Amino acid sequence: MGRSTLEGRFRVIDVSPDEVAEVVRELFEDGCYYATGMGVDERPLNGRFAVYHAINCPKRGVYVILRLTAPEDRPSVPSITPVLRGAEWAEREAHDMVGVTFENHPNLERLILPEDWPDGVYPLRKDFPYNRKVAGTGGTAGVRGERHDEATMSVPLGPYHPLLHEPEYFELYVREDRIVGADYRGFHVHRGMEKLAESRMTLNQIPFLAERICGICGCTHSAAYCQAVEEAAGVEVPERALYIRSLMLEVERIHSHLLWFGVACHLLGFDSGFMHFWRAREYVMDIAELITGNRKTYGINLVGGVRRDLSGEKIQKTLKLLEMAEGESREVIDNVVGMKELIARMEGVGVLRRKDAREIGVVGPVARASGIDTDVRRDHPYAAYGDLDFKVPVYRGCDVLSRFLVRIDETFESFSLVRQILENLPDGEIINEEYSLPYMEFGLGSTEAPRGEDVHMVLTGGENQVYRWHPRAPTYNNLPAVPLMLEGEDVADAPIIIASIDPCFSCTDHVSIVDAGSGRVLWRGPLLEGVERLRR
Amino acid sequence: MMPELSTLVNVAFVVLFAPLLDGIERRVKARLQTRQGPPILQSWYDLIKLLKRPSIEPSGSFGWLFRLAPAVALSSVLLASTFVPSLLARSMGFWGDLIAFVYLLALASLFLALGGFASCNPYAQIGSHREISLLMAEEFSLAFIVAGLAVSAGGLAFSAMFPLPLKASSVVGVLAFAVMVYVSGARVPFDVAEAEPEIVEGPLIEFSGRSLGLMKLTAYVRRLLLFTVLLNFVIPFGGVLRSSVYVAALLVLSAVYAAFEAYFGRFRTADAVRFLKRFAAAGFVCWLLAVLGW
Amino acid sequence: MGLAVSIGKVTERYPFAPVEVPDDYRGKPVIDPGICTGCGACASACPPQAIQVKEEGEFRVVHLFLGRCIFCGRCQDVCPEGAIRLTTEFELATPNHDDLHQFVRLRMVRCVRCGRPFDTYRHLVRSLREVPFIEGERLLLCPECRAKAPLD
Amino acid sequence: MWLSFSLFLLVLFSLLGLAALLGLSRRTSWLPALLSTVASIMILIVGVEGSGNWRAGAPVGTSILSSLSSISLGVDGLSAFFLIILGLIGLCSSIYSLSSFKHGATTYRAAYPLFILSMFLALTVRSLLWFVIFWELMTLFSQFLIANGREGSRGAALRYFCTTKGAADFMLLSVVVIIWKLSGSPAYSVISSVLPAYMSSHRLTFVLISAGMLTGLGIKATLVPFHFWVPDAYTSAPGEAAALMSGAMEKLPVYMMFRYLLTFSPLSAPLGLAVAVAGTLTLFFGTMFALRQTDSKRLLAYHSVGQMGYIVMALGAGLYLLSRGYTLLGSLALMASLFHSLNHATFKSLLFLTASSVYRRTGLRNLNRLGGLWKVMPLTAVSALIGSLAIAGVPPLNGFVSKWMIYVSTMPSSTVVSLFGALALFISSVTAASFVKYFTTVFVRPPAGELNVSGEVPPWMTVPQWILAALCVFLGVYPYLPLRAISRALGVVGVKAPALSSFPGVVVPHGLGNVAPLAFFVFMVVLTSILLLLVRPAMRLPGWTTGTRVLRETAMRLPAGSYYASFEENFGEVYGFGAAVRKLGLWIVRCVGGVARAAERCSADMNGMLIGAFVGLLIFVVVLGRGVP
Repeated sequence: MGRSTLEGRFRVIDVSPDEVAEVVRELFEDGCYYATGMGVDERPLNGRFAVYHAINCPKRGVYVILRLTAPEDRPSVPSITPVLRGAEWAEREAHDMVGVTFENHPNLERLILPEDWPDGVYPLRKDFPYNRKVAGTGGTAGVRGERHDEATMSVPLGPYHPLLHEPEYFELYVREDRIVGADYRGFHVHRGMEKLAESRMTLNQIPFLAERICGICGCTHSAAYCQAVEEAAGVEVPERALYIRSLMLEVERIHSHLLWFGVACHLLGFDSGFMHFWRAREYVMDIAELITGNRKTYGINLVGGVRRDLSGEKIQKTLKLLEMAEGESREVIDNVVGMKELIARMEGVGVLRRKDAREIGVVGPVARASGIDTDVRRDHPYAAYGDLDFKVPVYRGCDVLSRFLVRIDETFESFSLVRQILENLPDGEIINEEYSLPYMEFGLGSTEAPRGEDVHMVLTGGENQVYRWHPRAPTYNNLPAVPLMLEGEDVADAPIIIASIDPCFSCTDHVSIVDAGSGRVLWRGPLLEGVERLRR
Repeated sequence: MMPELSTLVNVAFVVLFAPLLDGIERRVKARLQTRQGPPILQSWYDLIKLLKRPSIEPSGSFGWLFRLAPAVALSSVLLASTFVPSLLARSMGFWGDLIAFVYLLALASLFLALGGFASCNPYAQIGSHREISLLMAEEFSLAFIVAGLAVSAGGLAFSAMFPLPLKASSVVGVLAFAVMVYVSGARVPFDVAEAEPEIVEGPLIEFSGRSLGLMKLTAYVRRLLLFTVLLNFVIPFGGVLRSSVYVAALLVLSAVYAAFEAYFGRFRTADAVRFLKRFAAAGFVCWLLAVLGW
Repeated sequence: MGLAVSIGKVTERYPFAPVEVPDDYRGKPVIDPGICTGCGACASACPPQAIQVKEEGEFRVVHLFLGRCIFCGRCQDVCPEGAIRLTTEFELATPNHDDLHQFVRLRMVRCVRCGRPFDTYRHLVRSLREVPFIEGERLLLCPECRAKAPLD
Repeated sequence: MWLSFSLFLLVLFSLLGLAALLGLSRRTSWLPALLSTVASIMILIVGVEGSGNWRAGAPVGTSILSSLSSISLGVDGLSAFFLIILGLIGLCSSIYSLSSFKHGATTYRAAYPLFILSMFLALTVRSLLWFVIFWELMTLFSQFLIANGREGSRGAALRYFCTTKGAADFMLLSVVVIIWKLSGSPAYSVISSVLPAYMSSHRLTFVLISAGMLTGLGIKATLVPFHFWVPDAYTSAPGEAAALMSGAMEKLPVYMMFRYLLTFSPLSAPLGLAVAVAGTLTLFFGTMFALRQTDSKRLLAYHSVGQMGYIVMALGAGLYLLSRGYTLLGSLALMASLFHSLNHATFKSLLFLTASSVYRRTGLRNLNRLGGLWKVMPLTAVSALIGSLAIAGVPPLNGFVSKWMIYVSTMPSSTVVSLFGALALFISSVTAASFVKYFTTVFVRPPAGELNVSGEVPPWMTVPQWILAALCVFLGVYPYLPLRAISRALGVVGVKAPALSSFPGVVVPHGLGNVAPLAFFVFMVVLTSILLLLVRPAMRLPGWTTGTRVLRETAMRLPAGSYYASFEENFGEVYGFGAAVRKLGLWIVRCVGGVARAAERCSADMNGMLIGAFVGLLIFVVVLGRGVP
């Protein structure tokens, strides 16, 4: 009775360096966009470096994975960034972490590693031990103030700005209260999760690590990981498990959107809205707590299924809570939408044109607000979405308001989805642990996170390990669009514009090794004693 | 009672009561946001905490101006509180009139801005120039209102203006003035200068410890004085009755204003200026009525 | 202007008033020293390696450090004895580092031949239930000696 | 009495003449400055002493030539007041030029004392015709001050000369008309005895003469729409000259306006209203334009336009109110007008001096580039701050008191004038804003790129600034002295000034208004210093830019161009309209200034200009002289 919804989600194609650009162009013109890419150190197998470009073809409902390889002694492949802007960051990342160079890439600057990281040290190569410490070279940041003249002011935003809830750095160039340009420097929050997972963790430990990629949409990451592995190993997942996964994913989406509404209100100076939205969100947190035993980081997913089942009376309670959550959200949203000056702050602000959106390959609400009709849940059905029915809201305003409206519609879609799931929840097992892990199988799992498409790629390593794990969070694709949105806007609008992609920097930054910002540790040990010592 | 004595009482009252008023407003807002909210005395606790802390001066700041700013700001509002009758009807009325009052409040925000610039912090600079832009826009509306009231009262001295004669013009003027009280109290949506998520408290960003305490106290006293003048326009009688009515009215006013504040989002500077520019029409109407003798 | 939203109080007076959590809340994990056999299943399943099993001479020590724990509850899932379970307790902040550690010390059996301590008594007794009686006396041999010992 | 006065005059003439001659020599650049300093002190003494008479020659017949053949100088309350202004400003700018003269050309140095002299004479002559002549000379010399050989300064000088020449022509015209109509002497006394009665009966003449006089004076008084010459002129003139011109020269038209409007012509509401409207327009547009300047001296120039607007507005309002029967308010407005003239002279020359000190040290006037100078030029910074606060009308400095008088005198009157008062109130906040901009951009926030500044300006340049700063405080805190002089001046023009001085405050009766600057001052100083002791900072730490490593703090600065951007954007129509008005003014001058064009032609070089002017003057006099029976 079990089945895998994941059949035929992707095709891995080996392409030769000279034809890759052509293929990519074809795909892009066919309506596909660049999802993500990873570099792999495959030297232990075949003495070559490999680059996997994952390209999402929503129309065909399939991911095309283009695999390029390069010999150990000359690790260099042609760049596809000139053809498709969206590939820029992925290629720079591969260059940083694995040391594959991309010929005629527009700027193969450092993206992830700190400025003072020594050259020629590639942390994601297999000959780099995960616990090795690297001494910095004392280089300084190089991004700031290229576009400065005496009539322009450069306004720093971050790394510790109240608007950003995580450390990132924007530099705005302002002239007469208008933003004439913006620089971005990210990846301050380095945690080295990939390395950790590949070298120190077992198959069923990684879901919990994946969940901690993001504090808000963790469940979607663990789900994507599990799907990738299930895909690689051809695991049959029980139907009930799939339903429960969808359930939690939707609960998470509601919670995430309500949170965003709150933050948006706060950034627009409307703190009451902030409070009220979070009041509504509280019920959703209660639902999560009821079902999974925790308000956040549900820890529900395992390879092959889920960990907790739903009893009948839990379902009843959940429905009751859902009732209240929906009522409150409806009330607050109606009020907020009724506030003219608040809407005016969002209308026509932070415009991202459809063309740019396509080329950069933005995902989720940002894409849907720019008139791109894409949604992984519908285009690549996973979990239980195949047999649930829901609408995908698309707006053509291309501005912050449209993103706001998309999220509103999605929230209420999710409420109905949760209901559907709870109503026709199939009986049966919730996990299937009878499976064997093949060696060097490729798997791709993707989910529609609250912020957009979330892709995990896995190469299995046999004996309960993964050889390569590459998660890509939605913000990774949305962030490059922010400088475009900021151009020509009022300084006062910068916060809401940056927030309008619902950025999740820690998601984006999961992949690297050392923490550039780490200060020295004053004292490690019993707090009382530490306090004592620091006093002296 | 001698004016000197009652003035002392008034100043003391203003200084002590202004933070309390803020505490009440915070409580009201909390209720409207379905929160418990801090205790009424919270603003006082904060002030005391700040006044205990030493203040830090940003290196590369315009030292003495940076230090001077909070001191001048506070002393100008306190000076205003010496000749505006608040708790007791009698005060150093002969020290100043409405014009002096307006100028002293402007002086306070002027030095807030200067202090911001003196800190040489980018956010402070942005915030300060917003503050001044808003000040200009306020004066644009306020000027007509003042002129209107002056005409209908036949003078600018408090002796002539408190209370205003019962005319159409004075009614319009007082209503318009009430709006200006809201605006120049730097309340949402007009708090563009201190917008926390954008420019991190703007001019105040570098102020800390005592100097920040003084700045905050200045803001509280400023709000209280604006309320006071507004009430003086309407409260007709003196004596004990006046004091009690006055305090009660203060509480009501601050509750109402806080409630309004809870239901607005922040303006852009341009929006705020545009609003005030349009609002000048109300002031003009007031003036017109006054000149027509209504 | 959103004047229509409800007003009142939803925030609790926590920490002055308690907060309710469901019974199967994933709180602080606690090992029952009376049941734990020191098999180490939890340690191998624990994602952040908050549970570690070391041998100190006569004793096998199961060490749970809450500072690392992510409260996923995998230990509870995999424990064959049901010795470790997650409580509903979540107020773990403490000025004293030692409050975050739990140690379970289990005496170990010496191999009758080479005299090396190789397994906890409790685990041995537990495994008696599975193995046929005939194997009984060989249970007291450490795995190496057992491998060397001829099957008579 | 007259002997001492004549003796005094003799000394004065010889001093300034000597100064002019010495100025022509390359060496001893400080000597002429010193001489003019002494002269200014003497002028100040005359002003304070405030009386005296001197006649040379005797009037023969009534023709213009005959009236030229006799000159009578004298000082009365009104001219005394303006002599005080001239003396003060002359003194300060002369001290300043002790160390700044060596930069100027010889013509400049020669013209400077003569400029002062001509102003002195214009203030002391008792005859309208002579007034016009000295006015001409003043214009002439002042344009040498402007054309001191910096790039583009010649063009500026030319524009200035032609415009103001046009002004003079207007006045000559009206003077001739006066004499023609009356066939009397151009002596003030005669005119004031005959003219008002005559003009009140002949409205058309009245209108024509008034129009002529006011346009002529208005151009020099930089009234909108005739203000366009100001920015270039003051930008190219060196600091002390600009100070002298905007401080003293701009006050001469005010002086003549007082004479004309109050003694030569009958009180008339429409005329007063017209003047008031002109003043209001001036203060509004002048200041609004000043707000968006990014050049230090242009900003100041536009502000002197705006402040002249205050003065003229008060004057017009006073006339209007007097003629409408508001005696108290009217006389108060006139007092305010005079008082503001004095105050404007002090703080505006102070500001010009600071601007030019900065220019001498950095070679910059661009507010976008300047910044952070308080570190190297603390003395200039402090005096600039005081000046800025004074012009911004911060209580209890002098700017506040005179502005307060303006509001109190205009606002409560239930006439259209109170609207002007309201506009003035708004504009004073704009003034404050643009001086926050001036001060912070020059002295406070970091510059764009490094400025190589060699340090504070020499003491001879800081001393006058400090004198003026002290005056800004003193005149505000203790306004009774100036007010006494003012009431004396008003007495001359036949207006009874109300008694305001009631210690410690200035009180306008009937609850019109009251303020106590002295009390303010004491309270503020005491409380501020107490609080300063309280907030003594514990430590200095780097500023917080949200955790960014600040590599170039010079990049994180608000450029002058960005100040108040969204405010200006919202008041954009003002600027559009202002530009249109400017065109109108240019057009008027172009149309009527035939003589101006002639001068333009013959004045390819300065000497030619000089000769041309003299010749033109002579021709006029002769022709007119023959023209009369």
